[in-house]
Amino acid sequence: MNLFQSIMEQLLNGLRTGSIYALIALGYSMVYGIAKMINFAHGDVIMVGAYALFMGMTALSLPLPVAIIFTIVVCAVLGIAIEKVAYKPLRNASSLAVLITAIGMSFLLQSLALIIFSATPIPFKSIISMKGIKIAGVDIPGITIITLVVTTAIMVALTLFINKTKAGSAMRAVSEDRGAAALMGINVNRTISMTFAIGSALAAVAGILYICQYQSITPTLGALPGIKAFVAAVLGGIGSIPGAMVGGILLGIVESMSKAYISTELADAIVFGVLVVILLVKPSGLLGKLKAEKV
Amino acid sequence: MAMLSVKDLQVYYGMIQAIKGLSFEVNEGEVVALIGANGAGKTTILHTVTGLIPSKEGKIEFQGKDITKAPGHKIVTYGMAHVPEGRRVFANLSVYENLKLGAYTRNDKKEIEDTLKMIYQRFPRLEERKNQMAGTLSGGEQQMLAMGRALMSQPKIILMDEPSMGLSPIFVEEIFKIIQDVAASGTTVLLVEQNAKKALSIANRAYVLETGKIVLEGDANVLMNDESVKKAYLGE
Amino acid sequence: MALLEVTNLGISFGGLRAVDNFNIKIEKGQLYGLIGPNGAGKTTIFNLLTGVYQPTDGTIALDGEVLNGKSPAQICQSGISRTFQNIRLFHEMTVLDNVKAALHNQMTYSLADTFFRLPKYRKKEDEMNRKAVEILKVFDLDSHADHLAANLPYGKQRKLEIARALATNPKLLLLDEPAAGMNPNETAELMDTIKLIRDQFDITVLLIEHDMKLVSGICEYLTVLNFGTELASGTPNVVLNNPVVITAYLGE
Amino acid sequence: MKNERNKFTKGKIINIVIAVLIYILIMAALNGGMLSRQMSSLLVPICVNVMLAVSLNLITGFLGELTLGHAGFMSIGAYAGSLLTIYLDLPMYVEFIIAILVGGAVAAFFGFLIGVPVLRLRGDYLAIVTLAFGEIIKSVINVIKITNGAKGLNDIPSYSTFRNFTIVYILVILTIILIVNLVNSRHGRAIRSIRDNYIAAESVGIPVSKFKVMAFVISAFFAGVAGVVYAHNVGIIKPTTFDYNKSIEILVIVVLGGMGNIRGSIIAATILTLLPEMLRGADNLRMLIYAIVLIAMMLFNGSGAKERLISSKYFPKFLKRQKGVE
Amino acid sequence: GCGNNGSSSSKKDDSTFLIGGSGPLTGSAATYGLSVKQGAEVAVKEINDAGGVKVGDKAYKLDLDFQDDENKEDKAVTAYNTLMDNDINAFLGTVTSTPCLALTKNAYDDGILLVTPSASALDCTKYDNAFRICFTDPMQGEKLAEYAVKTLGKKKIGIIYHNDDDYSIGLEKAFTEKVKELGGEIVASEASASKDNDFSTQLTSIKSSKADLIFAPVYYQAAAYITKQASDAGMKIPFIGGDGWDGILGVVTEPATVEGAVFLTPFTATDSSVADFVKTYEAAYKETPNQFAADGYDGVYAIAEAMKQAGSIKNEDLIAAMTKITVDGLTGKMTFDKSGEANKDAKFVEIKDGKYLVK
Ligand SMILES: Nc1ncnc2c1ncn2[C@@H]1O[C@H](COP(=O)(O)OP(=O)(O)OP(=O)(O)O)[C@@H](O)[C@H]1O
Ligand SMILES: Nc1ncnc2c1ncn2[C@@H]1O[C@H](COP(=O)(O)OP(=O)(O)OP(=O)(O)O)[C@@H](O)[C@H]1O
Ligand SMILES: [Mg+2]
Ligand SMILES: [Mg+2]
Repeated sequence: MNLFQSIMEQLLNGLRTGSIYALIALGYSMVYGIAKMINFAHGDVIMVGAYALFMGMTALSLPLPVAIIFTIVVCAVLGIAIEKVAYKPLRNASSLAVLITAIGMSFLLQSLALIIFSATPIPFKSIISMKGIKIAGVDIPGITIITLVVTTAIMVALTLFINKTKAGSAMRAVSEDRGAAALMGINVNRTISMTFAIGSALAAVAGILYICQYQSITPTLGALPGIKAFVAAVLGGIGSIPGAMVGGILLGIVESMSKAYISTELADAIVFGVLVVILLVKPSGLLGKLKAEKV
Repeated sequence: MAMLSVKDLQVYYGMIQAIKGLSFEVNEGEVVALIGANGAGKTTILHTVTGLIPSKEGKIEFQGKDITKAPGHKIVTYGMAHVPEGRRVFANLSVYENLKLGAYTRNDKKEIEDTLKMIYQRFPRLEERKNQMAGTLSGGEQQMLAMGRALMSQPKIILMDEPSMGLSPIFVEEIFKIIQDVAASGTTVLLVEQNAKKALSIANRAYVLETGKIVLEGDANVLMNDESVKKAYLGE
Repeated sequence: MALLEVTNLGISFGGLRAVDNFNIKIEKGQLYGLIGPNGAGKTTIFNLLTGVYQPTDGTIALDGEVLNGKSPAQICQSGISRTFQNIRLFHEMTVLDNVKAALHNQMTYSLADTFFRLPKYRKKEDEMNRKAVEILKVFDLDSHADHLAANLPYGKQRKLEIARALATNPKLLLLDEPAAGMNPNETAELMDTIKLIRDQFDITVLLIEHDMKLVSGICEYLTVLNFGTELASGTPNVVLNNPVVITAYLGE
Repeated sequence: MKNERNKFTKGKIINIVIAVLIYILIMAALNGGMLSRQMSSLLVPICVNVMLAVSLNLITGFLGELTLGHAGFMSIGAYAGSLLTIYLDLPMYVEFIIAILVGGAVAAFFGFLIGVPVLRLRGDYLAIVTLAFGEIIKSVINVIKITNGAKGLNDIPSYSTFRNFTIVYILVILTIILIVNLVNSRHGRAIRSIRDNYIAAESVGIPVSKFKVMAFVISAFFAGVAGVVYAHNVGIIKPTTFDYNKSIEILVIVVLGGMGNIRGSIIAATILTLLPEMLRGADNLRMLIYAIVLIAMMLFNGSGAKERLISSKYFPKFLKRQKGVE
Repeated sequence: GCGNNGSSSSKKDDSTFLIGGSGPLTGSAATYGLSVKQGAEVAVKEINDAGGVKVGDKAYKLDLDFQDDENKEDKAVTAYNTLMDNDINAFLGTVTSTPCLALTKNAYDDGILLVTPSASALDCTKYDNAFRICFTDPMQGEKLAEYAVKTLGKKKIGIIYHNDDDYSIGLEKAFTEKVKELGGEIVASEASASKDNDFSTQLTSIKSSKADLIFAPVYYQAAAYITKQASDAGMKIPFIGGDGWDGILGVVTEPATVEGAVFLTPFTATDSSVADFVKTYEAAYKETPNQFAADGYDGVYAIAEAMKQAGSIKNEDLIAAMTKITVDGLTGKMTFDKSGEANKDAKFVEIKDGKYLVK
């Protein structure tokens, strides 16, 4: 294998993990935009999605497409429920208070999964059976192709949704000023619920791709991609949809390249170092807008 | 029958009672002014009427419908618009997007465009700046935007909270002309103003508020010549 | 020599020339008014004078000292202090602490005094308390000293902001629409206070205001701004009767 | 004002009395064998968490910046202090005091380094950068030789176990006093004014950058000291102990105790250290109950339920006393 | 004391011998702690059903009080102290190395018998009261190096390991040294963090290093990720691993990805000699036991043997008895020497046709 092929393969590795980060980061960003809170339980919604798909296919023996829809619905409903129970009562509290509740929610979901499914990893056979292809000597696994396609499609759809539809502009209005949004006739509670539903549905998709990649389900599976995606969302400019995408993919690629060509041991340090440098140069993230504050 | 009627309203902020049981009415086609000193409770009343804060006691009716407990977004669909204190424009959305949101409850695409044109006519500055982020507009420009945004919903009644605040003298004139225009075109107006003189000069009727209670009410012309009003609110 | 001397000041936001070739000279002890239509650039000029924005052109000099390139905190120490069009108090602090925070650079003690409560800490804190209460008295706010600033009614918040600005012991005080949201009686009271500040504290005042009663009542000199540049200037009598000003700003 | 000064000294005396009483109670219980071993071994962790929470409160509660890297400062203090006591050969108290000071100082130096980005960043962007710094510190400690990499440091002398509770207690009280003194001074006022409105703070002549960095440096110092105490209690440290989960744990304490409320931090640190231990009997429901209690406490605090309870007529009057900054 | 609020099983009468245990039951290492706990529970139940342990002329029932230490050293210390409050007679723990190191001194000071089922760091047994069921890291590393170079005849070896995990580093170090000593070459040594689950970068590097064998001293979950991702990347290089690999067939979705891999283990669930245990365990917990469960099980039996041998349940007698017993455990027949290590045979297992094949 020559250097070119090796670099290409490393790039593809990064691109694939990066797109999964991106998908999760999209959910983070949307929820952040509207609730002004870092939803620490978001990563655990991925975990619930993984178990839901597993249960759908085994216990309920649903056909694959139905199982996927089932997973998405479960997560969306879970997202709404979390918001209603744990965040809504705190609408008037500081965003930090909600952050802590979100952390509590994350513990809660993890311990529930632990009690129900135990800690032993459940093996899960990938539902993606597409064969990989080889271009110019570079192996491109099927899952990489699917992941990239799905992520790109979702990002485009989401961007259109937010910028072109009425519901999308309602979301943006609510994220700016809830009271004023209500004065426009926007149902604030429903808009917030909808945002959580969409964010969680994205997490479900991410969860499905994630377990197809790693083929194992544990109660803590959401923690790592959760925090990485959070970093990605901020890197790209939190609140920005294309930002989440760019941030996720960049994070994946930097991670993979520094592991491959600099030092596996310092990969994390390098990834975070890049993040710090980028934010110092561009304090609102790559594509984030600096909030206009007129003096 | 009154278009908007408020009866025995009481509103609390935590332990503090801001509105201490007051009643008033606005009839269709009227311009009614609400005047009073800082902290008298004018803003609180408007917020309660449009459902942004809950009332503890009392009843609010709009066109015969009880809206006391209705959520804010519902009330808008009944035909009530509110130009809030402090403008509350969506700072990170463009002027155009702000205006479009004003028509959120409407579905008639074509007519929305017409209303937009009409508003651009009234406020040419908004058309010039339609792609600027609302947060970077000057104070006066934001006030125009807030007013334009409220008008986008083609309301039956419009509640305005100190629309002349921070505006240049020429524009104060202009705004009051616009308010008169709006009223003339058939929209009922409930106007809260510090600029009592101006407010009384265009209003049909007025209420004078003091620490959460109505102390005086009547014909605007009569109040304008009332000695106590003159002394307390007109600075004469 | 004039206290404040601004020459050829300019700034752009993207394509918008918000302030252009602006000049102003303010003599010591003057009560100076800056007026003009909405969006003319008045607040922007305040922001340039206080270092919130850096000008793209021109110089700002206070008492002969060039202020260009200085940070807002340094400019405050040089002697310019301000209030804001949209009130900016330290909301979660008491009224007294709001003023004491502004005394930061005048009554100092070291970190060691702080950590170990050395005698100097007590002495200076007492001094600060006295001074702060003295200033609050001018604005009739001393009875609210222990309240959180956020809980004050709007009118009192405006006064507190002026009190706080005054506590930095400025040579030049900038007031951005101090009478906004006040009724005529409150405005009249405010006019007395502003005059008092000028006379008693010997401070030069530059203010932005749309209330012509206040402007003509207390300002000794006016500059009218339009589209970022000077439209007219002179004494109120002259300026307010200038037909150009009437069409652009006053109306009728 | 005169009566303010009186209030001041009166409150101060009450606090001193409380501090001394708590000390006497704990020592009596320890020496009288009234504490179980579980309880005794929790004394120092409680103290460590109090120090961490109080110091983090300076940044989060008083400066108003969210940070997720407090454990990073703690680890720097822990490693610096432990390396000293492992390699130095001095009498215990001398060695330990040097370790405390050096641990704090090295952490403070890193607080200074991290203070620089703080000047440019705000809110969640700052939070993520502090998280990044914490993780970078962790990775670097993981690869360098002197810290013994992933294996961590072993055999750290037991200088701050509950057997030496007095010294730990003195450190906690010192931390609290110094931070409270800071908060109620012109420096503290400057820090709080930045939190409330940094543009206005600048406008009254407060050098915002300087005080932001100062808050970080001081906070990092005490986190470093807490790290030294932690290391000399457990006797073993490794990089993964100080990951972002640890930082979050401290943040939870601060928020639960109330932002800018020192007394709240102390109480919350105690409760949240004890809670998971008290729940040991619940077996596999332990973490579930912990999570539910945490959520319930936050909802109670933040949804206005607390205010309604306090203002209800059934609430005992003597508990209604207003609590200030302390 | 007031610490007696432990689990219900901690109520004690004088014919009960209480074994305290500690390991991670929550968090990302929970699977190891739970396995040990469940294995130990099987052993306790089995012994009690058979009438308990005869010590002298008295029969003791065994009881287990297993506390969560979250794989954190400070939590391990309080967990241990809680157990001491509950008056345990012997300590089975901890499951993982670092928490174990944090409390060995305490346990030594208390003079209590400590049997760790699976903490493999050398220092865990440095005190006289501490014994270990599993292999130590260096021992495994050396044995595997000999196997790789001598038996398999591979000279170019790539390594992929966790650089933040004692176990993994311990194996990697010993293995590397031994391979060099035997004339082999490490052509790539790729590190990762134990929380990682994406190893494609490391694998791509190894792929281009022309290694003819990959040594992966990691636990089975990570091993499953690695082999799967290697197969996804089209790699056909054989794998070799340590005892952490045991149980890998339970977590891989395509056995073909691990076909031909060899690892060292004292326990395989498919071995006929352990069939009874596997059946009981599967019935109780709905999963196949792994080496950790076997270690927990053997740990309880070792303590029971020591009780019989000592003829007393005094701490010092139990400790003294440990070096005299022979335990015929699931992980082999073992004796303990003064250093605390178990002497038992290492078995190499090859995965053939999706099954474990003991060599
Ligand atoms: N969110 C709040 N919390 C507590 N008290 C409040 C709140 N908002 C208003 N108040 C109090 O309620 C009273 C009425 O306030 P309101 O804003 O309605 O007055 P206003 O007549 O609109 O005054 P202004 O002319 O200053 O706008 C005041 O005493 C004010 O301090
Ligand atoms: N940060 C900014 N970015 C873009 N445009 C800005 C910014 N700040 C001000 N502007 C624009 O510059 C112009 C001048 O604004 P400024 O706030 O100075 O007006 P003003 O004279 O104070 O008006 P008003 O009397 O309404 O307060 C306005 O058109 C405004 O939209
Ligand atoms: Mg008002
Ligand atoms: Mg202005």
